[in-house]
Amino acid sequence: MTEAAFRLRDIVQVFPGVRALDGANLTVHPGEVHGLVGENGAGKSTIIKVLAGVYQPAEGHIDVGGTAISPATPEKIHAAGVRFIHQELHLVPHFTVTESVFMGQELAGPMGLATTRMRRAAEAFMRDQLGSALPGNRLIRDLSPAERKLVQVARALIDGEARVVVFDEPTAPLASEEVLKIMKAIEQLKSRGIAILYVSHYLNEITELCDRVTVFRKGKDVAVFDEITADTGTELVSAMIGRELDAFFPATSRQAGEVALRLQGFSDGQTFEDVTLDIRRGEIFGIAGLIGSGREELVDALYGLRRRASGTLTLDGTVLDTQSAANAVANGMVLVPRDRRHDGLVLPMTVEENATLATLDESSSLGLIDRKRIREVTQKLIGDLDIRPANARAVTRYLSGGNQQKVVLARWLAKSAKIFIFDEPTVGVDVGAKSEIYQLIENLASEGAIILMSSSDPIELVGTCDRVAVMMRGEVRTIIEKDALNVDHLVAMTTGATDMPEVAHAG
Amino acid sequence: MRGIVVRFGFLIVFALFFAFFATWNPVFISGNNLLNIVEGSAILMIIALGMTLIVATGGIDLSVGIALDFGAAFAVVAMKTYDMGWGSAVCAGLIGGSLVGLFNAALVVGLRISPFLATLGTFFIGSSVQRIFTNGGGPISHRRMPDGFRNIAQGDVFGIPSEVILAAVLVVIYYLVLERSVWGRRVHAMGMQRSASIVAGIRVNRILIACFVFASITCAVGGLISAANIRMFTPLSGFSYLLDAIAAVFIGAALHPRGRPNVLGTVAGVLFLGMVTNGLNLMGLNFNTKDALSGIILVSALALAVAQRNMRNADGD
Amino acid sequence: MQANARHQKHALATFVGLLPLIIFLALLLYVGLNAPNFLTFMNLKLVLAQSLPVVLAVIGLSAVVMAGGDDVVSGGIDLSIPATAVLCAGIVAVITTAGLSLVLAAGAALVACMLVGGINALLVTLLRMTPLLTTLAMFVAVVGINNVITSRRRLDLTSDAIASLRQDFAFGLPLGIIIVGILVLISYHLLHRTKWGLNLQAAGGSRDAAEISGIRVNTLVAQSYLLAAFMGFVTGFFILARGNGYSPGTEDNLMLEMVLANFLGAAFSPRRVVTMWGAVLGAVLVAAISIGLKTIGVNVFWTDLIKGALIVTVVALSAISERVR
Amino acid sequence: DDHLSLEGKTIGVAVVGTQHFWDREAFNGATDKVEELGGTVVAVDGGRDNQVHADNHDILLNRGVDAVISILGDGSVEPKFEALSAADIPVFTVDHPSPHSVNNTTSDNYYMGTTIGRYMADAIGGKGKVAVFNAFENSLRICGTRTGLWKYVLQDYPEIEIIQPELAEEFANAPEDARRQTLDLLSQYPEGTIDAIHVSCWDQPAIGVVQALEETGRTDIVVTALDGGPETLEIMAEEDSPFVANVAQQPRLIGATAAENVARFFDGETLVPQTYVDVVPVNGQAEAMEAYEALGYGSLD
Ligand SMILES: Nc1ncnc2c1ncn2[C@@H]1O[C@H](COP(=O)(O)OP(=O)(O)OP(=O)(O)O)[C@@H](O)[C@H]1O
Ligand SMILES: Nc1ncnc2c1ncn2[C@@H]1O[C@H](COP(=O)(O)OP(=O)(O)OP(=O)(O)O)[C@@H](O)[C@H]1O
Ligand SMILES: [Mg+2]
Ligand SMILES: [Mg+2]
Repeated sequence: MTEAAFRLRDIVQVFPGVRALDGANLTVHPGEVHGLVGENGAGKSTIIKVLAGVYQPAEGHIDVGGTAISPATPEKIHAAGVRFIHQELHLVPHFTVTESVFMGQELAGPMGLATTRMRRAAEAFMRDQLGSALPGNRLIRDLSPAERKLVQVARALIDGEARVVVFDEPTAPLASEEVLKIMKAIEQLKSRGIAILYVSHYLNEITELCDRVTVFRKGKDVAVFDEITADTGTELVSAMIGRELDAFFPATSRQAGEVALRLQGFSDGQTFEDVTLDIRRGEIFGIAGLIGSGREELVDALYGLRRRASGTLTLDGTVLDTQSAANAVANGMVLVPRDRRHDGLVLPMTVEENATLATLDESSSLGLIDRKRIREVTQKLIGDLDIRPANARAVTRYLSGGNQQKVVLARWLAKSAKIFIFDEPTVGVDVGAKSEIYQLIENLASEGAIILMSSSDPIELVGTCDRVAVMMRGEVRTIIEKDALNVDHLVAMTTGATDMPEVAHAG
Repeated sequence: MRGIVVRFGFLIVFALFFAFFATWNPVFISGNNLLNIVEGSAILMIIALGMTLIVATGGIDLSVGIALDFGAAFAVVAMKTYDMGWGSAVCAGLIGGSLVGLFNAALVVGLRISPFLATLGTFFIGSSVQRIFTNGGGPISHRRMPDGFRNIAQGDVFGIPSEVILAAVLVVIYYLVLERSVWGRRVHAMGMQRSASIVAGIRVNRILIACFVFASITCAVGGLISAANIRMFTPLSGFSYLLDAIAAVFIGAALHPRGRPNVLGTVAGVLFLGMVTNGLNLMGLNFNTKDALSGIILVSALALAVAQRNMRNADGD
Repeated sequence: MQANARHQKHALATFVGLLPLIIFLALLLYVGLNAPNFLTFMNLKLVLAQSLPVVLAVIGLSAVVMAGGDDVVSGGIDLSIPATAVLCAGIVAVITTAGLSLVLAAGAALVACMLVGGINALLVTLLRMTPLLTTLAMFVAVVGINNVITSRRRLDLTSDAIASLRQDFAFGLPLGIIIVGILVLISYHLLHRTKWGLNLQAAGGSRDAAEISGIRVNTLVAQSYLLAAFMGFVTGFFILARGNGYSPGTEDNLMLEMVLANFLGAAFSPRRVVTMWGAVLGAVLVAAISIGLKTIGVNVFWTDLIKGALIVTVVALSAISERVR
Repeated sequence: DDHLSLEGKTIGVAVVGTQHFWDREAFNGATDKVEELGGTVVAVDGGRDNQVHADNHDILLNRGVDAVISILGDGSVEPKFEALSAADIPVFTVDHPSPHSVNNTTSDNYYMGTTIGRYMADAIGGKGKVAVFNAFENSLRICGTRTGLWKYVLQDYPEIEIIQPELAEEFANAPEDARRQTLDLLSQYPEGTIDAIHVSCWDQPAIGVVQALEETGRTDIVVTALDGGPETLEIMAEEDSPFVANVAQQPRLIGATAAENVARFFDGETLVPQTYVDVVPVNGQAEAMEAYEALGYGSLD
């Protein structure tokens, strides 16, 4: 084999209280798509940041294209042709597409910035390489998540110097049809001999896309797979979590009860129209739909985050006021939002403060917080949900994504709500934790809760839901019953494919 | 060594200054003078409490001085022009202050103007209203105000001046409300991440309105004390507390392990400022030198408080 | 159909977005129609001449805000610019009054001002102190030091070179206006038309995004404070020229006007962010309105009320236009 | 003077600030009188910033007024006066002598300074320690005159010692600030070691000083100040007030006189460079009561 595109050896990275990397190795060859998988908190993002020169590891060696780089600084790494597409949509909201693509690598002419040249180049790159006709003067804050992701990709690649490109969970914020765009871009890079490191919790993406895969667990590389087929998935999972995952989706013998929650004539006058749904007690009711189908907006309107133009919501025949989120919560309806870093958590606050934010009244007397009781409640939640680290005083900003999601769940479990809305509940969550979250949702349903699950992941919907409503262009197209629910059918319905394959095998 | 600095850094500075002033002029540590410091800090303490609340909501309030002025003006006018008893005058003052908070809330919550610009607007408007009302800024003197009202500032309980007691009571209330109560926890959550607080079911607008009104009423208490102290209302006098109040709140935030504005930190900040002012007064320096020194001390003390926090966080405490 | 609706909405947003500017201009027109000599070339010169110190200060302030982010509490701000300005004015006045050369005076003032900027930069970048607090404390300290240097005396101008900023004319315009005009153009180019300027804006727009793009955020932030200190230094000379010498106590007013102009400027910019040109426009418009109100003889006790109401209206409109979008 | 009129004239009135009693009264006196005489007022206020005050004259110049009354200010107004004179707009100053001014209406600041010096020295029996509030001696000319002459008189009393350093006052919140500083001062100088506190340029801070003395029961210390606004005269008129001497001015009359001088000028009269308006020395409680009524502030029962 030729020289490795880059090689990280025996890396140790310590944060206060955590050995995030504990002698980790990672080698990626030119022209391959190399997968990196692992549980939340296994150290994937950290090793990427070590490679990027963001962190200076306590021990270890970094070489790129056969030459050792020590110490690794962002400049040297960049000069060596390594590019990063970070997980967060790190962009300046009030910058234009052009400005964002050329951020930090602006083209200058004799009279300062070469604005027209940059704009032409950005537009051409977006169009030709990424298949997206974005105008160069659009502001980032007016773009969809997928468009922003593409801007990030363009930023990494536009100088044509990239030899290694690192994608940290690029598809997490994207709907399935948008994932294709990213996949296409990656295929193209690969064909140009560029090495790619691909981090994702979507194992199907990994098995489809990757040539080799490294598995991380607890800060170490525990396995490297050189042959990847569709069947490697289960092996990857057991390497990741250190045991067999017996059933990814929970088994159920649950019977849904009477219709309890009724949405009638919901519309916001803009993005969705006349949505009417009947949801049973003890049922997990899915909502599918592409970006722009009105699915997200419906969820927001249901929870009072978005003004609704018309529509009523009734629970067991009585009208339920959810015109504001506070009213919704007061009436026993809770939301696990899709954007946990903005809407789910108060990031600077601790696990304890976040987990008990909605239930403070129950642990207080005379309006004063009973700190002992709060601590007990939190410890129990941490135990129940296996939140790691099991430290009530840990600041949530520094938790890994999956654990952050669990803290949001913990808050609402403590609340003993009647109606749960899960919006993309497992984005960025590792398989083990995903499975746990599904089990939790299943348990809630068994206890008679009413559950709405909005998701862009068809596998998840098929695996957990009893019925799924498919939205398209602001309307509910159809409601798929349990026995007709399978991934192909669901995908066909959400994308509006005309020929409906008559497949019957369950997801 | 490093450990000591990390744990007690600001406290050490506080103590060093204390010792320095005491050595320079023994009068500094006389009971009488220490009481002076505390008493002299009472109004600033009260204003800084209001400011702490607003900074905890993620904003800032440039109109605290206006609320103080309104509190004093309404109370003095109530007594002088309308012959009200001192109890009613106190109520009038508090209502006057609350008007400022309501106006701020209308701008911030109703019109969604950022607190900085909204309260700057309130500052301009409130200043102008005072000048219009007093024909350019003339003080409204009321030498023969009822004793009850005078006692707000001039009375004492077991030798402790009533303004100190008032400030202490407010400190306790603010501590309980902001640091110990459910409501205070919600205020902090909203200040740190508004969108997440909304999703968590917190009625952020209601809280924000309450905070602005509560803060301005608190500042009006400062106005009452000020009016009782000098037996008159001096227009535009509240402005002089603004910068010190901001400084005190941010010193306090710097002292907090997570950098949050907090009541005890604010108390420490106010007392530090009060001690430095008093100590420099007693040092017998030229007033220009004194001003320069107090500024330099402020910068250095802040730098130290922040450095201490940085070190502590780096140590993962 | 839908496209049409979106188009209409866009047009509405654009209109509401322009309202802040429209309101200002309408008010100016009203003043112009009611005040003798307001809409004249002479008066334009007057407006410009009176706004010079604020324009200069606000160039520095807007650079700091662009580099640090426009959240007043946690973002970038430099309240110490007026203090550096009076420090420069004070040092130059004291040294020239003592009969020493202007070059020496300017050199000393430059060193002092850049020292202030350097300390700001250090405290904000290395210690990660809140800029609001840091620069506020520096303001107090520097004004204090300046009062020691000048003993709060009024010092009459002895330098003709400085007076010429006010008195001399070139191309029919006062020299001061021409010089500031050139400085505005240079700063505009620097802040809005170069890589450095764009990176500066990126740093303030999203620190994380800038950092992962390989932009040295701390360096840029530090540079913005140095630039601000330098603008404070330049402002000092214009303060001396304007007042025909050094008068104590000009810093408070300058601070208020500078902050006002800077954040009003954001209401004029299409992206609703602080920009250097918006801030300069804000400074000139605020000066024009102030002069206008004085010219039509508005009761002096009412002027702050009108100013306050104007800020609130303009900013509210800008907030509303954001929601309409 | 019945024939005086400003009918059809537009008069610019520039005042440096209106926070202080004196400035405000002079300003109100001038504007009221101009209007009484049938003129139109264009008023500008410097907000206590001498440079803004100076700049305001440009606005009056550009606006094209017939005459300007300029109240207070420092050296920064001189070039503006020059420009106004060059445009044939006569300038009348109040408490600001200037070569470019047609006439300056003022109190006799020299007389004020010496009078209060003598009154204070008498009040403490010609000897003792005196603290002084003095922040503007260097920056404001009138304060320099008043303070300088007060000190000059005290040179005749070798047994009077001025406590160093001098105290500084704050503009916006003068009484409360002075109160605090006095409390600090008193804890440093115990009973019997300080005899008088003088406020050397005006008297707003004196209100806080008296307050501090009353609070601490140190009413043996005497207080003196200048200006004699209604608030301070009221305090002086109280039984056993420590506030013993003052020199009251008539700022409203000064402003009005300046306005009348403008009218006289347009009437063709020749004006003397300085018009002095009488001051009213106030020594002790009885005189304070008299002065309060004589100056038209109402009556004290
Ligand atoms: N800046 C930090 N401070 C403290 N701890 C950190 C920091 N960054 C990461 N960690 C910890 O290091 C560990 C590894 O985190 P890392 O983000 O690399 O995990 P990951 O594999 O990317 O997880 P995920 O799948 O959730 O993205 C976690 O326990 C995390 O809490
Ligand atoms: N502002 C920050 N300062 C320091 N460390 C941070 C900060 N933000 C995130 N981290 C750490 O960096 C790591 C990466 O965080 P990130 O938000 O990318 O989520 P993640 O760990 O990749 O989780 P997931 O991808 O599963 O959502 C986390 O482990 C977190 O502890
Ligand atoms: Mg990660
Ligand atoms: Mg991740």
